[in-house]
Amino acid sequence: MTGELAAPHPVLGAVVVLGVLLVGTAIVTTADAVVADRVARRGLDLRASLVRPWRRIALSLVRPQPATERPDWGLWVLAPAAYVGMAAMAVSVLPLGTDWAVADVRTGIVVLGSAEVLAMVAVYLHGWAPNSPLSLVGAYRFVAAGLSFLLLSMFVLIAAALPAESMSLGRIVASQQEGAWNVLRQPLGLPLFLVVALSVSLHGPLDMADGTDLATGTVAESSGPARLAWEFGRRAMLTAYALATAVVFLAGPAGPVLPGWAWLAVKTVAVAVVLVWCGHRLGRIGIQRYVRIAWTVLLPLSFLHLAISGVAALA
Amino acid sequence: MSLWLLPVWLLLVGPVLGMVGHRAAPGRRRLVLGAGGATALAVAGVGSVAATLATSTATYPVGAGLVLRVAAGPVAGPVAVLVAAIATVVTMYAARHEGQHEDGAGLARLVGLLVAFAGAMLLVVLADDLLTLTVGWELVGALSWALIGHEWRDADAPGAAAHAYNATRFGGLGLVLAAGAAFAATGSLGYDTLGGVDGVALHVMVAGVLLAAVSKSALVPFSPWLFSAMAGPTSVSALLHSSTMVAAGAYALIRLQPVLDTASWFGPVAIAIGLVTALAGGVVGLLQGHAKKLLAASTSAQYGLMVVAVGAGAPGVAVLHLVAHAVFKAQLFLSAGVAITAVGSHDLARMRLRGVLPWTARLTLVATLALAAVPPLGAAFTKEQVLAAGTHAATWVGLLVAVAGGLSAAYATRFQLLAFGGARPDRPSPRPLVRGPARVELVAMGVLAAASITLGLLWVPAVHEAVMAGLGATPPEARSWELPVSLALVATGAYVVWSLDRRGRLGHVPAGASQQAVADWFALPRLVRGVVVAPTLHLATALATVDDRIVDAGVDAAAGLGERLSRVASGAGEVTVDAVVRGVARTGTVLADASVRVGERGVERTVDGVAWLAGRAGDDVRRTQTGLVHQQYIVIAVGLVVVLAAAIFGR
Amino acid sequence: MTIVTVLLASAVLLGLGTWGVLSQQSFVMIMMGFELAINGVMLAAAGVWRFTSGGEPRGQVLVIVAMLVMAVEAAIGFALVVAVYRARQQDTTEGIAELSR
Amino acid sequence: MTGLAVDIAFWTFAVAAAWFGWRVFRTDSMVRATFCLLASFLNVGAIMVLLLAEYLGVAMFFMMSVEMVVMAIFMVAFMMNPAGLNPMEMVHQPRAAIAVGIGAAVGLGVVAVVADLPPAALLDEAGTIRALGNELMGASMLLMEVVGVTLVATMVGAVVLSSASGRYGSADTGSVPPLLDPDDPDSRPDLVSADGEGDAHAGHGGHGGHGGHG
Repeated sequence: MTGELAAPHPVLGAVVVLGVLLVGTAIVTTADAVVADRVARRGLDLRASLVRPWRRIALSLVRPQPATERPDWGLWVLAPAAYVGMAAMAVSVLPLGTDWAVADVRTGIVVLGSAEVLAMVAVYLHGWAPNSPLSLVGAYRFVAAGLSFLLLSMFVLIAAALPAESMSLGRIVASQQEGAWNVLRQPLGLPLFLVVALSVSLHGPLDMADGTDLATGTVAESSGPARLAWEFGRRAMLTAYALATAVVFLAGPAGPVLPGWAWLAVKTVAVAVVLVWCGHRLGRIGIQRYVRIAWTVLLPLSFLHLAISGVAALA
Repeated sequence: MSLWLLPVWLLLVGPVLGMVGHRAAPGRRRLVLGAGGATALAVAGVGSVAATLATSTATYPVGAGLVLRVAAGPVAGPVAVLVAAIATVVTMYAARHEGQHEDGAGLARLVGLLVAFAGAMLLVVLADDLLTLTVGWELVGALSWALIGHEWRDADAPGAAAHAYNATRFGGLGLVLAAGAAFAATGSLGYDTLGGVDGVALHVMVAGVLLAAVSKSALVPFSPWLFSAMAGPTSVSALLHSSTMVAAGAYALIRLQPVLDTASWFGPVAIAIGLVTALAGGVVGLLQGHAKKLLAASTSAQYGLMVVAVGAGAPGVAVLHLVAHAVFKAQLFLSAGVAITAVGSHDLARMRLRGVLPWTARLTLVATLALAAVPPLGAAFTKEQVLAAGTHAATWVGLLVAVAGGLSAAYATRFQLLAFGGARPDRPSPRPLVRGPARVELVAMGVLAAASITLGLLWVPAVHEAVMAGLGATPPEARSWELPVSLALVATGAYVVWSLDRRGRLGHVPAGASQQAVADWFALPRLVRGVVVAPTLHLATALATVDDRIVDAGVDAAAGLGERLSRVASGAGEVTVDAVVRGVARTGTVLADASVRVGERGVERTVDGVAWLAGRAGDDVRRTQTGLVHQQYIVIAVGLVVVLAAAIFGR
Repeated sequence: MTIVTVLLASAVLLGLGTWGVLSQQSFVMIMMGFELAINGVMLAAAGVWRFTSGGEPRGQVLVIVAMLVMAVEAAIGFALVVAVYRARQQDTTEGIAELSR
Repeated sequence: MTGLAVDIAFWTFAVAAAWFGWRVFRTDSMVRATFCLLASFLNVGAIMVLLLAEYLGVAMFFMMSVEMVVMAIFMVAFMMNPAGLNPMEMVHQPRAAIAVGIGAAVGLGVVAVVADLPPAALLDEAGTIRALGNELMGASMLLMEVVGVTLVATMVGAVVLSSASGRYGSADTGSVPPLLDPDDPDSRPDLVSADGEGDAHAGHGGHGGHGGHG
């Protein structure tokens, strides 16, 4: 069932995945605060930037959760769990060191795609469950966006699988070590995949579900620990997709001198900072424009990308 | 692999032209489309020449043991070049000529379709197995529908397109049948393996191919669809009639002749169909008053001659005639288009345009002489070869071919005189000129006229021997009487028409109803409507009526009958039982009386019960006709179980 | 996990789907029933491929064809639901009974 | 995984698939019904992974999730009471349906038990995905081409059937807005006349009313 990379014991693997998500979330949170202050040129007090988010988290823990009129409690609880779970599923198929992954399955890229789709389900449920109009608008908006970026993501991932002649992410890394990194070999792929990463992790200009224009959309009725859980999910998803970007386009753990996991961490943090920076620096985009651009520009581009990659892989 | 590029290139460029062509500025649109389409086709033509010289082949396995093949063989290669060449000229003409009313808005679609159509025809020509042939065949058919229905805002164009499509599509089923028979017999569809087909499969295959070819080439009894196809733009007709679509039928027969000939009945049947079409088409052409329909009738007639040649075992001769015919028929349609545009009408009676369109008239004369088969034009040579091949089969066949040649000379003369004759004092002068021919249109006609003249080289023995050898055929031996007889008939036909015209008695419009019917393919369309279309519709209506009235009524009647029966039966029961009662009563036993009363009640109850049951059953059967999907699903589910059970346990 | 248990599971799913198709009034719910039934079919095909085919890949292809059927069913089904609703404002099978006698 | 673990996993997934499949038609909330169906699919996908049809299983996750999200949107659009806030029973012929459903399940179950299916295990357990890929791009190419054409036809057909306007005008021509009160035939807003020409003065509200359900 598994590919070539070694796998730890399942329990250990679960711990590792959770650890990656927690550490990643901490880094993303910190980076988010620092970048926000830099972009706003707010005092440039690094210490304040580092402390503020954690104080907000601590405050959140004691804030109560208001009840809406007859919400669907089951789904409301399920949604953040499912969303985090999908981030975990994505991380588990990615190689985390030079020669190991939690589960280097042969269908790695399809699992990544499935994680995206099920994340879309989770976001929809999160918007649906509270029985609140703004949340529901956010949910529907995300479905419209999701149906648009899913194909994009699959084409980019399939293109990456072509030179590796395998859908396993371990093989994709290995093929980049043998040849060139995909960021050079398939230059169109990285920007397209960053669009996917921003969209699926509800960040920055492509945050269709939780935008502040909807009084923060699907989290409009969430507060306290529930809100915290959802925010954790978003950052975990960002971590997972930054990791995936590093693996698919930057050859993941490959690099001289340092051990593989360290290279992977460096590349992931770099991608995450770029994503966070995009979130603060670029303007929001309306859903109609997003869908139009996705179908008329990005999707044809991804076709082109796939065709070029296919021809290049054959040559 | 590269040979696939020829058809695929055109099939790809066509849609692209169609989609982006209308973006060109209106002033430059005609230039862009004409140049683009003609260049694409010319490229395909050059490619065809190269492929023919290299006799290249290509295959494409589609799985399940099926392989698509194309080959530019000795026959396919030259015909492919012909298709590309004619299409190039016609597309040039079309980009200038068509779409006058809509200011070229739909022109991009037309040119795109023309290019793609030529690509589909190349697929038919180059096909080296029945599956590729079928694919190309259906593509040609579908695209011809779009082309004929191009001016879909006209009331009759969509219907005419559907008529043409349905007629040829029906014949196309024959090709599918043939492919199925060949595959069942040999497990392969390649032309090279068809020789192994025998027995019933052979007859099915030959009949299927013949049906397909007869329908596509508009031979009797499928000829009328070609009249419907006249609803399309003139350039479409020019392409359709010369080297594509209609040619596909004759071409398929030519390519498959060695196989088809193994069925002993193929030759006689093909000759019969060909001769009937050639003669009937000649008569129709003599009476038609519609400029394009006259030419359409002549198309059928000429393809009839080609089929005669194939039936007589001389496919090489048929190829030559196909080429010669393609060149002059394309030009004739282009001329007709110019004439029709000039007077704004299809009516031959309103033309006589020599004074107004002198150059068009001169160029057309070349084509009409070719149609009339006047030496030294190449078309005359090929017709003589057909005649020789026919004589080879039987003398009377040759004679009838000569008669058909006389007829074609007659209607060719008639076309030339009516369309491009000089004005006559006793005839209404031509209507004011709507538009004269543009330079591109004249060049297109000129190129084709030059080609017709060049084909005259075929009369040189060295040339035609080399050509026939190149086609892998031997010229049939001509008898000494053939040429004089044939030329005499040609001269007679032309003279009769000419002298009629001199006396002002050339019937440009059929006078009586019977003549009109003959001009309309001997009322064949009406016959088809009466014998095929109407009965089908009637049958459908009748079946619906049966369902409504009889099935329903049957149920009603069953219920009613049951009731009535029960009444009669109970009445009868009463009578008989009463008689018994009386008889028994005479014996005077109380016991019997009592027992009979019991029996009476029993019989009555039984009869009533049966009647009630019949009525209820009738009602209940009707109740299943609820029209409600979910209840029918249950029936389906139960039916599926029954079918599955039968499949499992019935073995 | 044997061929029999897999087929039993698929039979249950197919039965549930059939029940849903037959008992639901709404077109959309009926489509869900069909999908559940096809779900069972796919499971059965996968099981038969796994245990009795010796690795013949066409067994897997059959599952993909079943997915195609499901996709076509969903797309055309939704289109029909929209068309019927637009024309009639009906979304249950009781609403269209033109074929009744 | 050992045989026992596989067995436990299989039974868990199988029971879950069936239970969720049953809940689809027994829950009042349409969104829950949809995602119960999705859960059933996901469990069947997991069973496929256990059956070593790994690609098919994961593809099930992917495809069915997309389809069920779309399904959920339609459920919310077309069903009254999408959130299940009121108890609802939109069924007909319930007993017959149960009988046929049980009949189908039992019948097929009997077939599964009594049928003599000769076992032939996978020859190459590691190469199932590669074998599938080679089959799809090789011997079954024709089939996949047919699949592709079918899907294109489906797209065209779905758009044609559901689009609101065509070459010859609006598809709404001749349609009528729903009753505001299902029992009152006079409650139809802006009745559109039979020949398709709406009332020019009051025609706007009628089209706006299409989205709602009586």
